[in-house]
Amino acid sequence: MNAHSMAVAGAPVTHKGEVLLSVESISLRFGGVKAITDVSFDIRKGEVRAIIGPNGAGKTSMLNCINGFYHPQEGRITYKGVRRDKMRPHRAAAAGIARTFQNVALFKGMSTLDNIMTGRTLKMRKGFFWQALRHGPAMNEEIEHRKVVEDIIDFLQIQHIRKLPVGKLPYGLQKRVELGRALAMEPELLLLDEPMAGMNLEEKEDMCRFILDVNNQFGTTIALIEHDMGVVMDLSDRVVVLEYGRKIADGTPAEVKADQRVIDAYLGVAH
Amino acid sequence: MFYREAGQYKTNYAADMAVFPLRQDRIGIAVILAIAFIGIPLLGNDFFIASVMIPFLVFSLAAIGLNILTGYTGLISLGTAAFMGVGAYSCYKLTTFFPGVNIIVLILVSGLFSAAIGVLFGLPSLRIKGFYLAVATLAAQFFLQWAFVRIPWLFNYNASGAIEVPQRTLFGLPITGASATPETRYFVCLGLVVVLTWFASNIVHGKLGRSWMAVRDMDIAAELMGIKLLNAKLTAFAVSSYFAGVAGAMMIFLWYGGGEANDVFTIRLSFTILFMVIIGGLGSLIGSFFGAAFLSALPTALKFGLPALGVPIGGAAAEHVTFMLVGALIIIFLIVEPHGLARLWQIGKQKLRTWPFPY
Amino acid sequence: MTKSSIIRSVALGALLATGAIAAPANAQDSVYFANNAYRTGPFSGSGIPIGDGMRDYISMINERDGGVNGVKIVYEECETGYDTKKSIECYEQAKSKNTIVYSPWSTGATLAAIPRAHIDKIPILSMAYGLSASADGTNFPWVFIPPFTYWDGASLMVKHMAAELGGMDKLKGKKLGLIHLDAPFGKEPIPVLENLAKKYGFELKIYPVAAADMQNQGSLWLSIRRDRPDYLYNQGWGAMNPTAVKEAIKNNFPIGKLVGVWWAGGDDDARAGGPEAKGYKSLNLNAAGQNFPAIQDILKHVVEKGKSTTPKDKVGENLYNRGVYNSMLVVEAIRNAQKLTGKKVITAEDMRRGLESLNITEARLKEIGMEGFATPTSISCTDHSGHSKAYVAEWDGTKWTKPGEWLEPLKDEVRPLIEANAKDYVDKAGNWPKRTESCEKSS
Amino acid sequence: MSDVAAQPTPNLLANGWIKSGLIVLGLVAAAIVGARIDPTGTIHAIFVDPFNQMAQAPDLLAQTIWEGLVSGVLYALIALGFVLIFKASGVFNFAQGIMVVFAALTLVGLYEKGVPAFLAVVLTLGVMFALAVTIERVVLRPLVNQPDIILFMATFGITYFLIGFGEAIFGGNPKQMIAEQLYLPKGAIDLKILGGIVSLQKIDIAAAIIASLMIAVLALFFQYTRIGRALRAVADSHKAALSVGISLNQIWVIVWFTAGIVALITGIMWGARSDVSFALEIVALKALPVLILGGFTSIPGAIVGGLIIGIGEKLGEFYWGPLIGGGIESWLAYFIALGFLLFRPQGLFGDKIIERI
Repeated sequence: MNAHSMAVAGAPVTHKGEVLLSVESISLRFGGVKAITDVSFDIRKGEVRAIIGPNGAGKTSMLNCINGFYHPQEGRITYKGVRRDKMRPHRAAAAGIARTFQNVALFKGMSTLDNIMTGRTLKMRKGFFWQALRHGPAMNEEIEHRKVVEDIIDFLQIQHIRKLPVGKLPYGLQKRVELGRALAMEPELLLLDEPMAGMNLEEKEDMCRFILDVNNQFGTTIALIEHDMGVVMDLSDRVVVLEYGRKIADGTPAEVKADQRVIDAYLGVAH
Repeated sequence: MFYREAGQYKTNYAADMAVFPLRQDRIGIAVILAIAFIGIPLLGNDFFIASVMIPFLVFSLAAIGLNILTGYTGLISLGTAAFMGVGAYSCYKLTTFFPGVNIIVLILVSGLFSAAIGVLFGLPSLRIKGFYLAVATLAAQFFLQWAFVRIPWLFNYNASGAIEVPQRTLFGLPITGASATPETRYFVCLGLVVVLTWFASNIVHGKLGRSWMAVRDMDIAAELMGIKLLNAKLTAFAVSSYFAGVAGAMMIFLWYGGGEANDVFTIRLSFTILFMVIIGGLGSLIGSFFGAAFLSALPTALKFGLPALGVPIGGAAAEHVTFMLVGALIIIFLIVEPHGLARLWQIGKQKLRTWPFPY
Repeated sequence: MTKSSIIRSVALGALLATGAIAAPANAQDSVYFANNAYRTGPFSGSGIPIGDGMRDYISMINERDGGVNGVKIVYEECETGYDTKKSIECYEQAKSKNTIVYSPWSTGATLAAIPRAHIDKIPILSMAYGLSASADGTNFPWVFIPPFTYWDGASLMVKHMAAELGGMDKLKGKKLGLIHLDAPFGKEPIPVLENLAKKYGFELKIYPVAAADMQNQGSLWLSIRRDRPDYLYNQGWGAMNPTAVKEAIKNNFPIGKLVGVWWAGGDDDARAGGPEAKGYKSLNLNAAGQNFPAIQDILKHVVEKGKSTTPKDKVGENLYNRGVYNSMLVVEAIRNAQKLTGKKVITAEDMRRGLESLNITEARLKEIGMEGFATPTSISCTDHSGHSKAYVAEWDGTKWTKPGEWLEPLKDEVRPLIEANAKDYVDKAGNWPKRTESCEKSS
Repeated sequence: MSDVAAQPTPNLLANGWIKSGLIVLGLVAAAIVGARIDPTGTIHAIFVDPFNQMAQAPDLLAQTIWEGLVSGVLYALIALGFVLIFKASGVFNFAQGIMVVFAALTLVGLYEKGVPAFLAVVLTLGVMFALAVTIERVVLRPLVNQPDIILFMATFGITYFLIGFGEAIFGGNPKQMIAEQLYLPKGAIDLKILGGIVSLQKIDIAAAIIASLMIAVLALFFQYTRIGRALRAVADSHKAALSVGISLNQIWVIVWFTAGIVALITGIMWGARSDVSFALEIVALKALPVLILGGFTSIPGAIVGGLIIGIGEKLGEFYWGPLIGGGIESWLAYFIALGFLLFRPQGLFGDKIIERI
């Protein structure tokens, strides 16, 4: 990581304490199926917050609520002190929430470079006619953002696949590109949905390193869903545990690990 | 052997982001432009220029338009012909209202009307997708076609319902109307197509192009990246319809030279352009040219080329063969190479790159 | 072959193998005649018999007489599928092969070709179709529209209606419906009918049929049922016509009051209605049937020798004979041009002169074995149509018959409209070439 | 789509209905107010006059509805062919319209060659079977697992191929359907009711009956035969079907053949009303708005959708068409469908679509 990316990341590392996002007793239903029932928790600035739970616990639905893809029927979500439970996803993005997906959701027909460039969309301001000319201001803007993207590519060590279409990349690399795309948005809150699923040990270690680097160097707040308990315990500052759409525990990794309900419901089953 | 990028180093991002980063490609484009601007007018006879090259250029532009919508943004449209019609009729009205303004300006402006109508019919794309959207675009096709016949204001209350293309000049040279030679009309078409293709290429390589492709590949993820779906889809409709509209205006003013316009912009034409895009390659500008060349020249070649080569084929039989061939080719391309002629071209270039030592 | 022409051929051949590389030079003793045909597409039902008739008459002249005064006619069809785009291509092809006359065979194709033909100096023969205003020879020296225009047809319809009602004064308060294909062809009669409706005090109701709904006329006929017009004039084409006949029967519209334009008089159009179509009428410019020496010659020299694809029983059908009539005009114009110029192999410009002074008399019709097949027609320098007579043909359940006399169109009504429209056309086109061609004395 | 929650979301559904209800109410209110204010103007012409006409000539209204009903049945028949194929193979078969023309042309063509009428029907069925096998071998099998849109476009290819092939063999001119030879009734029943005459064509009645019978037979076939159950299994999940040992290829052949049979029957009925010609192919596109209304997977949806479109466009054309120059039939169906789509994107009978990521 060089000095330039630091400048891009902008925000200096803040103390972990201020509440960035809070979720208050939200419930989400699909028809008769209850996905989330009365869940409350908060995410503080600069922390790594893990959401864990068995399959079908409502973890992904929770992330979907946070970035506005689903709208919970009850409860409220407050982000940076503003209530926003009916927000469209692109507004969430504009507010600084970025996201990766459980099953990689890259733009398969585009190159790595273009995928990460899409992350810069919100930062690019030049209008349609400049774009059509692709000279002067529009070109300068493209180059400026290309530099940022190249830094992210360096950071994630994916220089060699820069111009390849992502659809044909191996899974581990796709996950990395997806992280790059989210980082390109310079988010304040980064939601990672199982960033290490389906990876081998080496890839997992790389990915852990990237997540920690992002958190440490850019001060990005991270909420992640992960199944690998070792990873969760190592990475996260606090953990919230869901089961069948309800919250059953919330606290530091050590506290959660010791919670009897969690052991019964989750750890006991999983391992 | 000759097609190698070895030794060509990019020293800045601008060079790397050029549309044609390879020197050989740039030379290739220069050669193609030289042939188009000098070779063809010099060597081609009137029939070749008027019945092969001008239609090819018009269809290329329309195919680029549809490719922006279907290939780049993933929205399927069966109403391209209607949007072309909007361009043609707007251009006709504009020539009536502004007889003094240069016709090339009017052709370019008429695309804006088409873009506006395109946006209007693109609005449902926010709620509906895929086949459903295809049907919505059929509504545009049939409604606009109806309007071209039923709103007599559009064709200046002409008794035959026909568009009459007046003579207009550029630097004293007639470029529309009957006394415009095929060569002049060809040059105007070529100029418009080259400039607009350059714009299209810039757009698809920039922010907007990336947003479109993002919407195409994974609209949900695109929205979570901060791309407004409505904006992306509507700009795609607008730009696509603009190209279609200009192509339509060119079709009537520079190719047909007037006449019965409402039976031109039929659903059949919409299909033909869709096929050009499929066969040429979805999401590829160069593919649009390949597709247009292939599908506009194929019937002509079968109908006039085969008899000239001594193969006895009746006009009707050639027509039937064209239909069957086009149908079969669509299926074959979808099976063998869903990315169309454009991909074959890339594969060819790749082969050339490693030739003669593939390893 | 010179070096440059070699380069030229190779370069073009490499670009695309079209037939346009070099137009085949006309042999010394033949003239080239390009005819647009549409044997495919939704209008092929009408296009096939017409194409057959045109081709067979020319073949007959070539077979029987060895051509016109020894000059063979090289007849070539260009398939359009009734599609304007393809017809433009066909025009370019015809031009590159130096056709002596261009036969567009659709109103759309005619409209597209008219401006070009005046620059390229190729005569257009649009026989009873195309732009009505082009009957004005002063402004359209290169377009010919014998024996009459759609506007004449519309006036004939009104005349027929008056005749059945018992006089022009009986038209007052009556209702005439116009069913038309929603395209330039279909809309042609509207201005004349509107004028006549105003003049004679009858009401005009217009029922347009979109090309896509040609076979789906249900609600249109409901409107007809509601409006109860006394007569219906059908300016239809292709699959629209049999559907209209069927719907008329279905909706209990008196079939004898349904009159088609001459293009709605196909045998297949009427046959679709079954026995109840007996009494269906259509304007006509040629007689149907095989009982004409010319048609017999076609049978003898062409069809029976296996030199045509036309089935024998289709020879003499109404639209087939229409094609024969069109070819007859071409042949007679060639003959006339030969006479005027003294040349045997004529050019397009000679052909224009031949057409402009074409005068087909009763005697001439008899000579060529077409007595009673059509009425005399003469074209003049100013009148490129002739506004000749037509008759109202009636379907007797199996064939078209001629129950009445030849009727003359209301030329006084039509002609001013033609001149006004021609002027308007020329004004709007801007820089329309002024007529420089001198007038022929009628021969 | 298959893992969509079974029940539709009740509140959203209610929302859609409430919304449309409010709009209708608003329109009615506007009409009443408008008619009061301005008894001869535009509002009167749009909202009052057509209903006056309906009341004054109920026989014409009945006739219009009947005409709409009949064309609705024919649209529904084409839509049925689409639905069968879509259900079983997920292919949106654009070629259904041309299959109708092709089947009818084959039948008439064979008859013209001297084959007795009923033998010609059997032979045509054979041709449709061969077509189904060919499509499965040449088009579907190589394209298995491709995105839906690719398969959709492949059916364009089939359409164009069949147009060229059909015209090359049978010629492009319209042909008369051999209705009499197939013992289809002719003539009309004129009912003297409602102060006028309502004329019902016997062929139309026959079409309605045959269509109903066919739907009943199809329902029984799906419900009670082994193949039918297999087809339903495929519709639910391709994997599930494979796991119970059903060959997907066979299923496809069967379902395309069934669609071919439907096409033949449609072709006969339609051909008996007007002629058999390629112009029918454009009319067949009207089945698409029908599908939007009814949903792509629902047989009852196809029927109800067909009837709504058929009656809607006839009423629209007859009573409101003259206000804007007539001929609105060519696009009205698409607008009706679009209007519905904006309220219920999944169609009348479709399941609520929940997007997942």
